[in-house]
Amino acid sequence: MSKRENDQSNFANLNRRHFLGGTATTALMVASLGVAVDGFTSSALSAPKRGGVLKAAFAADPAGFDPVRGPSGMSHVVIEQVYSTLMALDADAKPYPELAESFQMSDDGLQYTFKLRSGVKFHNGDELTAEDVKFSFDRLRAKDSGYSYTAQVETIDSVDVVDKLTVKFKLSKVTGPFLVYMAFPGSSIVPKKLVESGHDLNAKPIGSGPFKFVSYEPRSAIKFERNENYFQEGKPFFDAMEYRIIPDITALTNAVASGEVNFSNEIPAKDWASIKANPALATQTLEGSRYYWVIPNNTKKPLDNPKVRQAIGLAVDRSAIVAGAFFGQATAIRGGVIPKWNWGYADINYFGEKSEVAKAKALLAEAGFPNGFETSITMASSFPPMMAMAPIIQANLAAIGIKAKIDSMEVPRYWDEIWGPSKFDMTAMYWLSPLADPDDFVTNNYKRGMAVNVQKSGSPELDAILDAAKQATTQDARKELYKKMQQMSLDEMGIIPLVNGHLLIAHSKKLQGYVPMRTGFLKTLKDSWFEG
Amino acid sequence: MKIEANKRSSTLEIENLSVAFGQGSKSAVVVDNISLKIGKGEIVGLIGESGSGKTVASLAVLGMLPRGAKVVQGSIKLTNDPLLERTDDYRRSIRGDRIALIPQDALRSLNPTGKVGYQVGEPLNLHRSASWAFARSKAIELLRSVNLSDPELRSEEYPHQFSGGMQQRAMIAMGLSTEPELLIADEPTTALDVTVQAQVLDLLRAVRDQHDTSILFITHDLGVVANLCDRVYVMYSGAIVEEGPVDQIFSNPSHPYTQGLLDATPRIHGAMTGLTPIPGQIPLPNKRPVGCRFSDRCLFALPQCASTPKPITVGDNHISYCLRVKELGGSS
Amino acid sequence: MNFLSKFNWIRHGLLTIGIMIVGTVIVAALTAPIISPYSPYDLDVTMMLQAPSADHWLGTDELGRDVLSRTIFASQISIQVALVAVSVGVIGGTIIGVLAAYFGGVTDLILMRLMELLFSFPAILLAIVLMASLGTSILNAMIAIGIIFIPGFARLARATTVEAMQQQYIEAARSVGMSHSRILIIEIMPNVITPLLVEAAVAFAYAVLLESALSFLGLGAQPPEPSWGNMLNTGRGFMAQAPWLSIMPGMALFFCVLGFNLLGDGLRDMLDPHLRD
Amino acid sequence: MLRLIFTRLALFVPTLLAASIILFIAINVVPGSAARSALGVDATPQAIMRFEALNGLDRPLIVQYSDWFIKAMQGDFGKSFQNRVAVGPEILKRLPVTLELALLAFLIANVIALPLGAIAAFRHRKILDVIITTFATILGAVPNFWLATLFVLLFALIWPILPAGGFTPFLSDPKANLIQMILPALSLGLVSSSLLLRIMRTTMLEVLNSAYIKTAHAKGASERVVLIRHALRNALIPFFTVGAVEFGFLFGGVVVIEDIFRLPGIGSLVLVGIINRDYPVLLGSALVITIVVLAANMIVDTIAMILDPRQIHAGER
Repeated sequence: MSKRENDQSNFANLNRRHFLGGTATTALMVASLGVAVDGFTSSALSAPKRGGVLKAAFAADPAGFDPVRGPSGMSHVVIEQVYSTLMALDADAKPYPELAESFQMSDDGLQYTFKLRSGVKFHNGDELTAEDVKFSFDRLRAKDSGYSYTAQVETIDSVDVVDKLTVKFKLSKVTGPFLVYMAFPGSSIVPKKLVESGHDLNAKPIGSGPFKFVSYEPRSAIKFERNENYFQEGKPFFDAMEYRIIPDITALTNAVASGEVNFSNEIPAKDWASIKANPALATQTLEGSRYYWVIPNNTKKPLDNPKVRQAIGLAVDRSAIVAGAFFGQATAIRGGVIPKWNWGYADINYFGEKSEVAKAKALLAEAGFPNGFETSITMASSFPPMMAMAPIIQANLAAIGIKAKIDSMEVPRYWDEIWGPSKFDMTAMYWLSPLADPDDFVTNNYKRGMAVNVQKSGSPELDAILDAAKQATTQDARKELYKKMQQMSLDEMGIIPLVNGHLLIAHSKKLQGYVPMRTGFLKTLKDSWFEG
Repeated sequence: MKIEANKRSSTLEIENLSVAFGQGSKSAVVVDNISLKIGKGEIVGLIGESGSGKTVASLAVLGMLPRGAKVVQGSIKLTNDPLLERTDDYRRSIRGDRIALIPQDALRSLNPTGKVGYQVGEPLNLHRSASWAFARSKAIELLRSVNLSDPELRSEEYPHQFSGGMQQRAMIAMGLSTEPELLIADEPTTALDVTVQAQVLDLLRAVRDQHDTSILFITHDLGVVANLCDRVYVMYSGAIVEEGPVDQIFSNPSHPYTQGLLDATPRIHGAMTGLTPIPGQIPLPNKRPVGCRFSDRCLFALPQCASTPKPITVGDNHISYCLRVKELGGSS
Repeated sequence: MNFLSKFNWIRHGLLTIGIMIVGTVIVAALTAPIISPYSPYDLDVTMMLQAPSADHWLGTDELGRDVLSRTIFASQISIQVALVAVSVGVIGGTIIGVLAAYFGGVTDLILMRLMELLFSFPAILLAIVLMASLGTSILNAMIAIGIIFIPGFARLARATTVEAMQQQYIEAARSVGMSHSRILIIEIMPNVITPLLVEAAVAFAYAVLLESALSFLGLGAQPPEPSWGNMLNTGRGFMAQAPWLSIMPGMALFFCVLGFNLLGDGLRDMLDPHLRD
Repeated sequence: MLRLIFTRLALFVPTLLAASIILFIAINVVPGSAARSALGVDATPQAIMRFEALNGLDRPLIVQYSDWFIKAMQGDFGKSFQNRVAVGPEILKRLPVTLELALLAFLIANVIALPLGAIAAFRHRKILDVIITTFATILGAVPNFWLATLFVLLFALIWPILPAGGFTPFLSDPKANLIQMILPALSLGLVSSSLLLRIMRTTMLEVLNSAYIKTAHAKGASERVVLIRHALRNALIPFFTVGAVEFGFLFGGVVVIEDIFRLPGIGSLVLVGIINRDYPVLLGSALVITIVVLAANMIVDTIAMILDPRQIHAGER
C-alpha cells in the first residue's frame, strides 16, 4: 500500500447539485440524520468563543485558487473558505441562501432571481454587487474558460443585472440541481474590478468568504486569517486557519495524534482504531459520498455479456473488502450506488453480504462459461484501497472459476495507457460526489459518452431516464426516476458497485460545534470554535 | 688512515646473537649465533647476498624486528649498555638518538607530505626536546654539512623536489642530527648511480673522521666495502663465515664463499677475467645443510664439513670458519 | 573433487560463509513453493495483522497473508532482478570497457568520459530517473539497475584489458594477422574474467539492495508481487500495530546482501591474492 | 595550485551540461503524459491541449531542453505541473535541508570510519582488526531504509525518546532541528561509514607498510607521533580521493531517508516529481542533486589535493 494519497483528491470531479426547492434550513441544525457522532456535544448549550488557530491536516497539494480553474478537491476546500457563493450547503448538502438574502424561482423553473445581501465587501474592500455575480458566471461560461464543470453552467442562457443587489438567471432547460450548483466552489463570486485589472486569483485569491488567504507554501502549508468584516455577524470564531499538507498518510495520523495539528477529515482507515482510542481527540464518522466500483470493459468478450458482469458482481465478497481494504470503515453497497443517507436512495437488495458463489456460477453457466475464463485486473498502484482490494477480488473470482491476473502501474501511466484509451479487461476506480445530488452520483458513470464512462456501458433507455430525472420538477418525481434507473443499472451491470467509503474525522476535544459535511467539504468550520 | 680496532673501546658488541621467525616447529632461524664488534669511529662492513640475514641483524640492534621475529639468544651491547635487557621504551628512546639508521631507498623513506627541513630536524625535537624553530635551524646547518647547495631553500622543499643523491644526503643529515654513537647504513648507495655513490661514501668517511661515529655498513657490493670499510664481516645464510681487516680479506680471502664473492665481482683494475657466478642458491633458513652452510655449494666441500664450523685465525684479527682454510692455503 | 577437499575452507572463512548464505538464499528461491507453509497470494481478511504464532511463524500482513511465505517467495524476485541486472551490467560494461581499451584514442576518451559521468550520478537517482522513462515494473527495474552497473564493469574490463594488452603476446598475435575479434575473445577475455567474477558478486549484493530500495519507494516490484522492498514499505504503515511487518523482510534482505558481500570479499581474497590487504 | 583548481572548475561545467542532457532525455521519454496526471481523470482533450501548450510540451525536445537549461542556469526551473508554483524557489528553500542531512551523515560516517579504520590497520590481523572489519562488513550489508525503519520502531515507538520525523529549520530552533536530524543522519551515516572504514583501513595499511614510516620508527618516534605526524596525513590523501565517490552514494540515500522521516528536502521532491509525473519538479530536483554531488566530489578532491604537496609543488626544481 503506497503512501501517496494525494491523487485521490485532485482526481475527483466535483460538481454541486441539489434537489430543487428544498426549504432553507438553519446551519446549526443539530445532527439527527443517523450520523454516528460520538463525543459531539450539542452546540446550543455553550456559547461560541472567539480565538484560537485551527490547524487541519491534508494529504494533497491544491492546484491553484481561481474558482474557474480549480480541478482538485484540495483547491475547492481552500476556495470555499476564501470566496462566498450565492447559496451554500448545510451538513446534509441541502442548499440555503448565503450571499443571496432571498431567491425566487419562476413557475416554469427557467428563471431564478436572487436578492443579494447589502454591505458585503470583498477582502480588498470592494463592495460585492450584482455586477460581480454576472461577471463571475460569464467568466465560467466563456468558451475558452477551461472550466472543468461546464456541465453545471451549460443550461444558463444569460445572467442579467436587475439592479445593484438583484441578479436574474435565465435557463435554457429546467435544471433540478441548479441551486446546488450555485453552492459549488466553482460558482464562487469573484471581484470583477480586481480580476479585470489583471490580478491572478490563482496565486492570490480575493473573495468575500469567512477567511482571507495569507500564503501558500507548496507541499507544506496554506495560511488564512480571519475576515474581520465577514457578512455573518461574529463569524468566523477562529483568529486564523492553517492547512498543513502531509502527503504520507501515516505521518498524517502521527501529526493528528501528537497534536501537531488539531483537525483532519482524512484519517487513514488503517489508523482509525488507534485515533479513536486517543483520549485527547474527539472523533466523528459518517457515510460519505465516495464510492468504489469495479469496471468490466463492456466491449471486451466475455465481459460484454451482462450475465457475466452480474456473476462477477455477485461473486465479490463486499464484507471482505470492507474489512481488508477499509478496515471496517466503509458500507457495502447492496444495490444502487446512491447512499442510504441521500433522498435518492433506492432500497434494493441485489448483492449479498458475502459472495454468492452458487448464483454467480449459475449465471456464468447461463452465459456459456460454466468453467469460467481468463481475464486481468489492472489497478493504479498509488491508491491503497485499490491495491488492497485487488487480491480479494482475485480470490473471489477464482472461487467461481474466473482466473484473473493482477497487474498495476503508477497513476500517471495508468491514466494514459489504461483509463484514457479504455485498454483493460477489468479495473477499479472510485468516485467522490461533492454535491450529494443523486444526479451527480450516477450520470458521470452510467451516461454514455461521459469522460468517466470508460467501460463504454449504458443504453439509450438509461440515458433517457437520467435526463428525465435531472429535469423532473419535484423531488418525489426525481426520487422515483432514480429508483428505476438504479434497478436498470443492476440489470445492465455496466459497472459493479462495491462499497461506499466513510468520512473519518478527528479533532481536538476543545473544538466545539463542528458539524461534518457528507461531501467532505469544510464550509461548516466557520460555525465551530475552540472551548477554553 | 686506518686505526687499530682492538685498542679503542667498542661501540657495538654483538655476541652469539640468534634471531628466529615464527614459533614452534615452523620457526626459522634467520640469524644464527653471530658475533660482531665495532670500535669507536670504526667503519665495519657486513657483506652478504640478499636474504643472508644482515638486515635482520641490523633491525635486532635497532630493536625494530618485524612482527613474528624475536631474539632467541645472544646479547647486544651499545658501548657496554646491554640493549636486549632494556625495556622497549628505553630501546625506542635511544633509537634515532644514539643509534641512527640510513635506509636504502631514500625517496620512499622520506615522508612525502613533510618538508625536508622538518624531517631532518625531527630527531632533535623527539630526543632533545628542541623547539621546532631550533630544530629547523639545526637542520639547515646539517644540510649544509652534507654539501647540499642553499640549504635554507632546500629545507622548505618536499622530498619529491630532491634528486636521488640529495635525498640520501638528507637521510644522512637526519641521522647525524643527534650525533649518534652508531650509524647503521643499510645499503645506502645501492639505489644511486656510481658518481653520486662515491660522493655519499666520502660523506660517510668525513662523518666518521669529524664525529668519530662508528658505522655499520651493510651491503652486498664488495667494491664499496673495499673503498670505505676498516673491517669486514662476511655473512652467508644467517652465519658469519669470515671476518677481518679489509686488506686481508681482499688479499687473502680465506673462505670459499668469500672467494666466490670476489670472483663474481667485476674488478676495475686487473685483468678482466670471465666472472664465475657461485652455483646454486642460498638455502632457506629451515633447509640449511648441517654444519657448514656453504657445503652444498662449496667446490671444496668434504664430508667433515658437516661438523659445526669453528673460528680459525688466519691472520691478525682475520678469522675464517672454514675448517679446510689451512689446507687450501691463503688465496687459492 | 580433490580441489574441494584440498581447498582450505577455514583459511578462506569469508568465502565459506558467503557461499553458505548465498546457497541458502538460492535454494530458498528455487524451492519456495515447497518449503513455504502457505502460498504468498492466498489471503484471509479475518486473519489480518496477526502476530507471529504457531501457524504463522512470522505473523500475517494487512490482508492476512503469511509473511514467512511471502518473505521466502520474495527471494525469487530479488535473485531474478540481481541476475538480470548484473548480466546487463557485465555484458554492457565488458563490451564498452574492452572496446575502449582495445581501440584506445578518441573512442576510449569518449566512452570513459561517459562512464565517468554515469558514475557521478547517485545510483538511486539514476535508477529513479531511468524508471521514470521506462515505467515502473520489475523488468524495468532490472534494466535500470543494470545500466547503473555498466560504468563499474566497463572501468574494470578496460583496466584488465589494458593490462593484458601490455603483455607481448598481444603484439605477437596481431603480427600473426589475427583479426581483432579473435584476439579479443581468445586472448583478452580469459584474464578479464577473474576480476569481473569478483566484481559481479559484489554487484549482485548491490542489485538486491537497489531493487528493494526502488520497491520501497513504490517504483520496483508492484504489489501484490511479494518483494522485500514493498513488504517493508507496507510495514511502514502498520509500524505501531504490526512491527513484525517491518522487521522480518528486512532481516531476509540484510541476510541476502551480507551473503553476496561475503562471497565477493572471499572470492577477491582467493582469486587475487595480491589484492588482499 | 590555483591552476589545478581552475582545471577542475573548467571540467565541472561540461560534466554538468552532459548530466543535464542525460536527465532531460531520460525523463522526456516518459510514457505517462504529465497533463492528465495534473488535470485529473476527466480532463477533457482540449484542457489537455491547453495545458501542454501552456507548459510548452508541444515544442520539439531540443527547443524544450535548451529553453529549460538556459532558464535552469538562472535558477528558473519552470512551474510545477501540480500546483503551478515556480519550482526554483521551492528547490532553493529545500536545498539546506538536504545539505544538512548529507553533511551530518558524512560527518557521522567519517567520525566512525577514520578512527576505526586507522585502529584496524594499526592492529592489523589482531583481534581488534577482526572485530572492526566484521562490524564493517555486517553494517555494510544493512539497507539504510531498513535501518531507518528500525530506528523509528525503536526510538520513536517502542521507546519514544526521538521524533520519528518532521523538520524545524536550524536557524529557528537549533535544538529541535538537531534532535530531529539524529535518526535520519544516523541511518544514512552509519551505512556509508562501513564503506569509508574499509577504504581508510586499506589506505592506512599501505601507509604503515611504507618506508617512511619505518624511518619514523627508526627516529625513535612513539606510536602516537608516528600515527599523527606521519601516517594520518598520508593516509587521508587517497582516503579523500576515493571517499569523494562515496559522497555520491550518500546523496542517493538522501532520497529514501527524506521520504521516511518526512524531511522537506530535494530528495523527497524527486519522489514527488516522479510519482506525479511532474517534469519540472523531477528535472529541477534531480539536476540540483547532481550539481551538489559534482560540487561535493570536486571539494573533496580539492581537499585531497591540498593535503598532497606532490600535487601542489609539482616537479623537481
